[in-house]
Amino acid sequence: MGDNIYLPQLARVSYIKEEVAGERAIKTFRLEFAEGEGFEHECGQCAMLSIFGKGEAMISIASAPHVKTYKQFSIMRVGRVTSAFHELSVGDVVGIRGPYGNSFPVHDWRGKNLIFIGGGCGLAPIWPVIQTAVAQREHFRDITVFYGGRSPRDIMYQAELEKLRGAADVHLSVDKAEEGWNAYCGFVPANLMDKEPSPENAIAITCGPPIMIKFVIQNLRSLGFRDEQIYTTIENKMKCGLGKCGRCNVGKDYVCVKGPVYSWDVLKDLPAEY
Amino acid sequence: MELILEKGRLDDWIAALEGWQAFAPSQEDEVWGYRPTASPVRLDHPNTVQPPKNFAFPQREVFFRFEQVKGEPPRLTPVEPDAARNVVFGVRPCDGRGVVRMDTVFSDHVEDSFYLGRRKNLAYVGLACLKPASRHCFCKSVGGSPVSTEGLDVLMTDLGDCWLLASATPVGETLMQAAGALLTEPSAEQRMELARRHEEALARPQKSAVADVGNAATRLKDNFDSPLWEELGKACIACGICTYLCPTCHCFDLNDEVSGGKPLRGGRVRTWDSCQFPDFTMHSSGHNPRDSLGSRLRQRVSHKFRYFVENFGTPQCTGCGRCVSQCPVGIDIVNVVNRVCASV
Amino acid sequence: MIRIEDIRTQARDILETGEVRAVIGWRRGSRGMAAEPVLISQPEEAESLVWDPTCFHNLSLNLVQERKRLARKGMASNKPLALVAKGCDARSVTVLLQENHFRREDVYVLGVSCEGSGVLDERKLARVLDGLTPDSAAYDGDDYVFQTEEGEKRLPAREVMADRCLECRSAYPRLNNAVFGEEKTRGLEAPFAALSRFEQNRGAERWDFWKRQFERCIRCFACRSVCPLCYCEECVVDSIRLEVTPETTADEKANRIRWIERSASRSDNFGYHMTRALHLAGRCIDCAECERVCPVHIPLRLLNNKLEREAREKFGYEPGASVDLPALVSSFRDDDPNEFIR
Amino acid sequence: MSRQGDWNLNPMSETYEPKIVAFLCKWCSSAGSDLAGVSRIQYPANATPITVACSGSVSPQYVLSAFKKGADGVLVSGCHIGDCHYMEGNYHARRKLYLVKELLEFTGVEPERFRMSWVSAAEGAKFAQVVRDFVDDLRPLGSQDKMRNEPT
Repeated sequence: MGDNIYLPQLARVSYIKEEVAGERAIKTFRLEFAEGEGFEHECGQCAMLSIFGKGEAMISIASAPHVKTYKQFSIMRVGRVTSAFHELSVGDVVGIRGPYGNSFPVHDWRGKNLIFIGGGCGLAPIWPVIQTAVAQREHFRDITVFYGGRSPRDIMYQAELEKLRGAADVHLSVDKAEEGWNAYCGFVPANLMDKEPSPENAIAITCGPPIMIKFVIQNLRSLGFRDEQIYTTIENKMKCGLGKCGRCNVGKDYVCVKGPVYSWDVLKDLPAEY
Repeated sequence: MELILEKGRLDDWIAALEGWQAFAPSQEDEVWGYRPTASPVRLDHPNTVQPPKNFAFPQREVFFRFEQVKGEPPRLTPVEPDAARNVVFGVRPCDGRGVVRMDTVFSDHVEDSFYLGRRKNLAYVGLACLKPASRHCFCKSVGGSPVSTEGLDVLMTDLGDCWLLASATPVGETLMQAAGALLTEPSAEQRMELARRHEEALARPQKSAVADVGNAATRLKDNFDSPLWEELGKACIACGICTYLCPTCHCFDLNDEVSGGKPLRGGRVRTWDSCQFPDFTMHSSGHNPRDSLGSRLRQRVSHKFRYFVENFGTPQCTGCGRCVSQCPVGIDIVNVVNRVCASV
Repeated sequence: MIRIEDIRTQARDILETGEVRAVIGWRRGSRGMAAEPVLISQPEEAESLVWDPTCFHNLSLNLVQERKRLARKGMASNKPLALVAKGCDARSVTVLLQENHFRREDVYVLGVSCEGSGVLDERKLARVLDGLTPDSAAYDGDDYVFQTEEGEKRLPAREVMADRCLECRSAYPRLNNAVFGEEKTRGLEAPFAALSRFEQNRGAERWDFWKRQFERCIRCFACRSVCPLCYCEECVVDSIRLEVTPETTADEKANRIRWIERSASRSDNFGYHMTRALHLAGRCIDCAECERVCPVHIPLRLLNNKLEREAREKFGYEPGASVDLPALVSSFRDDDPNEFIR
Repeated sequence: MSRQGDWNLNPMSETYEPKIVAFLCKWCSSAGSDLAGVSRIQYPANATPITVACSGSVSPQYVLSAFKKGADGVLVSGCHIGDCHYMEGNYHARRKLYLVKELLEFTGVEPERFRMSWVSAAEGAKFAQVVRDFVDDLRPLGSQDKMRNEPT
């Protein structure tokens, strides 16, 4: 009982990369524990990041569990804390506590085809799953990644996505056609329908803007995916990460504990308050 | 342990509780609240405006302090929860049941060191409600009783010229033992009087009642999409009275309060928050999963009568009636539950 | 003497003719004696309207809320909304019009001159009834009549009337489309009587008093929520930016100044209540709803009254007197007080 | 941990120096304070100047915030009536801040803690006098604890 569960550990920023510029800028940060014991995490879990004087924000851990030297976060600049993150330089020290929430049952998916469908900064929460699947390539069958952004400049992890090719089928898209873009033009759910992945022995994992998720799920079901083959994450406003503060409460679940990962057959029975 | 305390000796008992800071309901500007005891302690209060929730879950609490010189790593200083031993007198059985529900929330999944740190040093001496403490009491219809000992360490019952004290926990026994010779064995008549008064209290009807609490969770689930929510929520003004005065509402906010700039200094602070405030669930993007009055009323009512039941097998609401009596526009949770549950 | 039948008839008529989209009034409450605000849109619902001493709510709040609700849904109304308004409530409608929150043609005022009968102060009543809990309240001449578990209780209205009604200077709703009751005000006490009583305290006594009040505040924001003139989409005490559109930049959200923290500490509570009072200067029309709803009995009316009286005495300004008034703090006179300035 | 930084808190100590936050109109009072400086007029260094566009731009929130952050006194100084660069800003300031002053006094805050002055760019000596008087009036009151943030 003596443990102060709200006290963050300290972590040093070891790497910063600007993924997307502009008003909806996304930067990737790698944090190395500077003090304290650190922690291990599983695919899909989140951490509460602090900038002292600004506050905390819950961010999904974008690095795979087997990466032990750092935790990676890709953060879109939207509010007080995330803007402060975008001001950071390598070497700065921030707060981190976690890991929070449940995780993707990656182990149970061995022997299956994995289909990832991401949009915008929604690639980050599923990225550790992709990395894990690629690292354990022999345990999985086909790996397919659908990912789209508003424009070519909104595509994050560009180099990493290119590196995936060979290990996975990668289908990129942008919302609007543009000079020099050779891949698919249109929304992510449409790209999905265009490629028609088979539900046979497959798991679909999707993350992105709520409206995209809604249509992706609709389309997956029309392709014959059953509810329990579809996984997504929901990210409500969170303050404590410990199932107390009530912010992320949806139905009987505190998403920070019971989520953020849900299979559609579970999620569809919760109120759509996310 | 059941013992008798003469009416005039209550202050002596409180004085005998060495090492404990005692609190009891008193009035300040006609506001009944728990304050440090001042002789004479009467325990003739109606429902206090606020439940004794503050003792374990204060409205404002600092978790740690930070200090950071620009360009250097921050220095964090954790804060320990206040270790004072507090004993609270005059707690109504509904609020005692509220304590149990708060304990559940703050112990479930991960133990909240701040809540439990205070809680382990807290004792509640209850007071049986021989008549309803307010016209809006409905404890009996939500599984409680005016003489329930749930969450209480001692239950006091007014027998006219004396109190009968019944311990409900080992802590309660300790408190009673501290009274020494002040407490005497009850006579057979006094025991009978106690039974008679409790029976009477249990039999006395309450003006307000949740019609069928056993089926409320199911009915609320069935009627999640009912248009009644928006209709009943229409009058709501989105203030925090119902939640801040509730013995079981536990939602909170965390903020950094900055007290100095060079070097940066401040603390991370927990403050109560309310699901009835429009910004409670709003994302930074502006997206708000519960953006209407009806959806927020539904959240409050469903949490009390459905979600808590689904997780812990009992309604969260203890029927104290505060959210009803204090609502500026007369929204009555009993009426809401009954209407929604009865709708097809 | 106001006959509720008259109000019902008028409400039914304007709903039947389609002159208004809905009528905001009071109906019997579900939790006991007090009436509750209701918005009716069907002529037959007019029968449910009531008029009694528990009609304390200032329904111009519901006018503001309804407008916001429609705006959020991206809907506009092409028909006016009617509300039943006492003299005080009508003044807050005037301020809303003055501040261009509505156009005059969007509001239909069913004015009720309470003729100085006032409304009930439930706390005063509780003191008098000592445990009895009435089921209903009614006007009867100079009395209020209550039905309780021990039968009928009749009390002189002035014993249990809200302070602001005792001090009422104008019970007649000057702004109206229809009016019920006569142009009559009782003024049982002098204007600002409660304020004057308080001002007999000197500096240290005043601070002792307000310190206690501010320390008791739990920041439930009921005072703000119930105030028809606290209509700002976003308040200085909100911890985050509330108005977020797709155009809102991250900078705007990140750089929002937090003047007042969420903590219910004395200093933050002081900041909150002072800011609120100052923002209501020249706007508050003394409906005293903030004071009525405060669960911890902070006499907020005193703060608002103080500024109201200063505005009246020093600047000749009367909030809610006319739609054409400029705002108190965006106007001035050459002879405004200057002697306090060095 | 002290949230007051290096501000001297002990009113009884010989070295207690009241801390003043001074909102100065950039067209006159700010220039007046500069003039006091370049003219080498002796006056106490207790005031932290904050230059604002116009006394009319001083929101009551600024005053309250200065007190909340621990100011012992708040001064708002602008152009003389009739001399406002924006024609009427100081008229607005006068009315608005009169209300602030009244409300502070009403709640029991010592009236000496809030002060306004009209100081033109040419009145370096007057500015010095205003600050001198303010410090003298504040000193006996000791530190301001009513509106100040409680320690975190």
